Amino acid sequence: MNLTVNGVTHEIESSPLTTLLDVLREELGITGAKAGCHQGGCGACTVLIDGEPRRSCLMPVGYANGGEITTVEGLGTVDDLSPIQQAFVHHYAAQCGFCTSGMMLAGQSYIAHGGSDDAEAIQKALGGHVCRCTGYSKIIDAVAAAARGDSFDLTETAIGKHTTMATGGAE
Amino acid sequence: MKVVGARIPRYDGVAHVTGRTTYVDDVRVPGTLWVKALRSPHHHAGITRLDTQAAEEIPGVHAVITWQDVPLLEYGHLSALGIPADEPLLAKDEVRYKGQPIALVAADDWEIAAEAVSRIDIDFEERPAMLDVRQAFDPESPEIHREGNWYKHFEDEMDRRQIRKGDIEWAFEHADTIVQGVYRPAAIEHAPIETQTCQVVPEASGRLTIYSCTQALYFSMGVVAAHLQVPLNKLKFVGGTTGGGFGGKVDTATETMCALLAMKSGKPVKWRWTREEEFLCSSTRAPWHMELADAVTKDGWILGRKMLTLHDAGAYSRFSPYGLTKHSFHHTGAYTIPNLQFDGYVVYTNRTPTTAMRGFGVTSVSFATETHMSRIADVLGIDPIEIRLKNANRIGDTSPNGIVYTDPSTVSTIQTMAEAIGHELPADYRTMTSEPRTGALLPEHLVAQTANPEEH
Amino acid sequence: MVMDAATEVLMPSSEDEAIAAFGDGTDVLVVGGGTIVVPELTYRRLQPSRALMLGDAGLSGIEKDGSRVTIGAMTPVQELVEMPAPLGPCAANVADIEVRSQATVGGNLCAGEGSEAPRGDLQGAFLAVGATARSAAGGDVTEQPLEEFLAKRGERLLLSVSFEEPAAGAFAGLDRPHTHDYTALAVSGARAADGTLRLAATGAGSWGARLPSAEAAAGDPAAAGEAALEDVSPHDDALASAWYRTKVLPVLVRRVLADLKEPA
Amino acid sequence: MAKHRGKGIAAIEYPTGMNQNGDPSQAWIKVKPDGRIDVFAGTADIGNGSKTIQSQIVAETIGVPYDWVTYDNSNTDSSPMCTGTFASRATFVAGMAALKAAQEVKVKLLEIAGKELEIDPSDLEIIDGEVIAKGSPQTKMNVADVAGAATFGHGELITGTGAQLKPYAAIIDSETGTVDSPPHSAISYATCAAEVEVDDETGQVQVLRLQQCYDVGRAINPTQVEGQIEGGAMMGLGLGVLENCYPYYPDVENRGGQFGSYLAPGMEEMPQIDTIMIENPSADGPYGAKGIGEMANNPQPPAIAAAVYDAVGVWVTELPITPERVLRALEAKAAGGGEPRREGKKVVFDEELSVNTVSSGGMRFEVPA
Repeated sequence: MNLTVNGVTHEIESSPLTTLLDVLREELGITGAKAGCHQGGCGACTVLIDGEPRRSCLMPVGYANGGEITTVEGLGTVDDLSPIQQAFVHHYAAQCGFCTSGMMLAGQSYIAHGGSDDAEAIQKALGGHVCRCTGYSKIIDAVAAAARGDSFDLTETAIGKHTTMATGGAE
Repeated sequence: MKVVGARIPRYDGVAHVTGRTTYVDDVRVPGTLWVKALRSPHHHAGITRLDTQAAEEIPGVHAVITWQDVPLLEYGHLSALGIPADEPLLAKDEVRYKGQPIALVAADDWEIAAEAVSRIDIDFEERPAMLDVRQAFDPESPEIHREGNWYKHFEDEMDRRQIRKGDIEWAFEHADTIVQGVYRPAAIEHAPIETQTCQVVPEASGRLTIYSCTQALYFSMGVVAAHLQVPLNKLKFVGGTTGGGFGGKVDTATETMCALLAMKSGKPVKWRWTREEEFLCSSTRAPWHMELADAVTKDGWILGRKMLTLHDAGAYSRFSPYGLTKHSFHHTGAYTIPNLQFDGYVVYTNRTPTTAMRGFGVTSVSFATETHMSRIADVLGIDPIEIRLKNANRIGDTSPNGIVYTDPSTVSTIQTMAEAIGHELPADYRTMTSEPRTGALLPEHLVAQTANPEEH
Repeated sequence: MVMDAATEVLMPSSEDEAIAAFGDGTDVLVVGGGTIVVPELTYRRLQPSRALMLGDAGLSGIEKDGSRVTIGAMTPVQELVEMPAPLGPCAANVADIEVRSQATVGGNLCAGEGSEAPRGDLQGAFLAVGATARSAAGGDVTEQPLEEFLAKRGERLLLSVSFEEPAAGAFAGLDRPHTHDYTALAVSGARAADGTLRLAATGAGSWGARLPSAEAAAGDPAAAGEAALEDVSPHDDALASAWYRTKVLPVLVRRVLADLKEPA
Repeated sequence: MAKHRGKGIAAIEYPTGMNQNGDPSQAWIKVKPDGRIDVFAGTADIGNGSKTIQSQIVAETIGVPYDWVTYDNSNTDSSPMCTGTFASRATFVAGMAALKAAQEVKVKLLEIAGKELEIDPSDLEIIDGEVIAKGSPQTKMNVADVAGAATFGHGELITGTGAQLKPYAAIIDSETGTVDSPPHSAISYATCAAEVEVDDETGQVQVLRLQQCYDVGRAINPTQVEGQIEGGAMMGLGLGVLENCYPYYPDVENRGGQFGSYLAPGMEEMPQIDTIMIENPSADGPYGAKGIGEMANNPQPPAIAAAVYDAVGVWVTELPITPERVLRALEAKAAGGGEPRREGKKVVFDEELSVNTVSSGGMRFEVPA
């Protein structure tokens, strides 16, 4: 079997029943996809297989044989962040960061399939991903901004859509 | 000021979005052994036999540890606060919750470790479980610890946390209405997306490098050093980057055991909890049982509060005495109640030990007292915002244990919210402030609790 | 958690090969999309000596022959979501788009009982449309009513399901707190072209159940709702109690019947 | 089928730092020969953003650009003691240690600059990486040059250390709970208004909107504060209507062992969340900050409980407010029950849950009539 991960082709030795996640992390040492549950329940391990988002912890590598895999490492580099990565920085959509790669890849696929900045549509597309830190709102903002094609100032973060700042209170 | 107050992106934001942040599970050390635990299948049982020989003999198994391998088996996480130890690192002769670790195996891969765990020879003698805090005090209930079913080591060896303020009898005598209710928030999981993970590498220097997802590097280092009975310079904790914690990664649930396995095997070891272990065996936010009775007047003053709290600690005390004390200090919420009688108990049950979680000790009491406040408003037919403003704590008021409030913003946060939701307040409520009480806001029953003006 | 190679993996490339590889089904684990069995393998709760991976066996696809619809066992659940009720909304209620796109109709229908939550979300919807199951064992291929197949679903290899397009259909389920949560309870209903009404529930018992008593009382939705309770034996699990399911099943039956009344 | 809407409110307070204090945090800083600032602290960043916050505090305090600061919390060999990231202490307590270390660095930088510029250090200030003579801005020296002079001219290593410890507040009377000093640092305050929709046939509660107002003291990084408040709101929503390790509490059976059966809030459950931040600076926190991370999941459950009552007229006081609990309460109400027992001036709710009802002895909750 072989997999092309972020443009590099690897021969795979693991059994076809091994999860794609374990092949990526343990056989190939590519650690961007995270093992959040190994149950398909959290989405931290989501990668793109031929452009489609899939839970790599549910995917027997035998079913991904010959496929083009994109992990977070394939989205952009530190010096050249992809739009969705820029959006996640600018909108403060990552806190602990553990769900982030799965969220971004699902968002990337949503946008690649023509997804708009409509919050409900984003919620539906990314709905299976769990984030325990952010309360989701800034993740949705980030995906929406990337879907719109916003350009991002990476020296500061965006004010939340529903935030009001007050000083000193009523006293 | 330019930097403070600025919306600067996360220090580690670019690392997060490029997958370059190194969590413990991403650390790669060649030759690392995988760890699996033998955990109790029973809620409560005696261990009548424990023999690991068959597991040790499996090829690929490099170390098996039980309680016998732990230099200091019981160490109280809050010993510095005078809270004694009651929990063994690995169960010795008794298991008190389902999922309690008994033995651990380090092997060449996870499957061998799992196989070895299944070969550990162990017998249990099941005992009845005690699960309902409301029955813990019944003499016929199953006994969890030899000293009983509740923690007995508060100051002066009191068996409860107590708060007394003012004259509770007077308050209930003078009340127009007494509103009584029971509040029971549930146990919940922290459920960080990163499960508990630890990697330990024995170094040539004789030190141990412990890659940890702990929320508290030095705290956890202290716990490991105590169990191992080594000085701190024997250990190096590497971490500071945690895939979510919410309180659950203060427990130091993996580090000591991994250190022991690394020492015994002489090899690097790694233990990553499965999501099932995280959900079924990791400590939780505690369930609480709270009974409240407030003595109130018909125009909405709260004269006094009686409260009983049973904190369902699970099988061991861990941080519960601390959490209950914090709870007791905040049992009036954002209000000034001059007459108080609070009694709280840390009650053991045969469930997973509970621990700190976001809002520790106070999340529960906020739910109880604020729901109760809404009920009081409803019973009295008073606007729920006005009754809150009326009883709000103000500068110069004192907390349940007599501390002076210096800059409360209860009044302004409530007024701001009233405005935001379009709730029109009468003029006197709209113009209230947190300044020290005078006039109509200083009825006779609130005089005694206010601090001497020189104190604030 | 890298799997070792102790399990012999069979990857047939045609239906015939799949039938042959399955044999009489002894000690062979059928892997459809993998979304249910892969975690079981990862956690070693399943340690089969042989695994049959059906991905290349050509069992995927939806075919229409007049009003008869045939769905291959390896068709991803996601491909059903645009179908009319009850199948479409029922399929859309399975997991999230990523899992749905990998999960298969066959895998979902053949799911074993979940210990913590109901499995087999699609069983109710397919029972409601009166589906038949084409399956194989020991080289013998037969077609039988889905109910009969489900009763012994561990023993045969499901190849496809077929049904006549209903004249009307409806689906009512409980909301899920997070799209990966399993369906606690759902009711599917369909009226066939000949007027036959079928109702079925998912989550009200060990697996999908027809609700014949409710069907018989369908003229009076309130009575039908209550009658449905005679057809099921709900139990407690992590998602809902038997008590709650007993209370809400009649509600969902009523909602389905109300939907079926309205012109499509 | 009928869906009913309701609104409820709650107001809360929450302290900063460990209860009864006694929880040290420390930091140390060294200055590189080009003036760049290396901060070492033992505070784990659990997603809360303390790396960023403490770096901001250090940059502000010394007076250098934010990107001059590196922050290392990676190990216990190089970083000093920090009790940890919990009790809303990472900004307030640990941030104060970083601030003190930065103040010490600033003093030393000004001393060296004073020698170089032959100006009394008290007449100098640091703005945006430049040491400037007060009132004479053309007289200045870049911090990089000051650090170079310290290293290569004066033979000095510029460092700063900071330690924050509020002494342990002991309980001096176990009967009354009286303490010998304030057992906490700044208290913060918040209110939450919840709007819900309740289905009276299935009992399902949908949280439609959470409006929240927080006194944050001072937002060192307003976006990160929003992140805490929004994330806390969803966790509070989970506490209020979804999450439960023991669905049959006090029974321990049927625990959910996976995300498919443990009801953590998902993206589609997200209500509209509106946040109002009030800045009422604390007296003793860094730049007036308070710790608001933890309290962020406290006000929603009681606000939701009141909103459910407003919607369908039943109080559910066991969390979470599950569909089953709502239905049971509605059934009790329909059967003419569910009302509090009234006896004289007493109004007694939830009697069936009380220890007085369940316990056969030992524990009573006696309330005078």
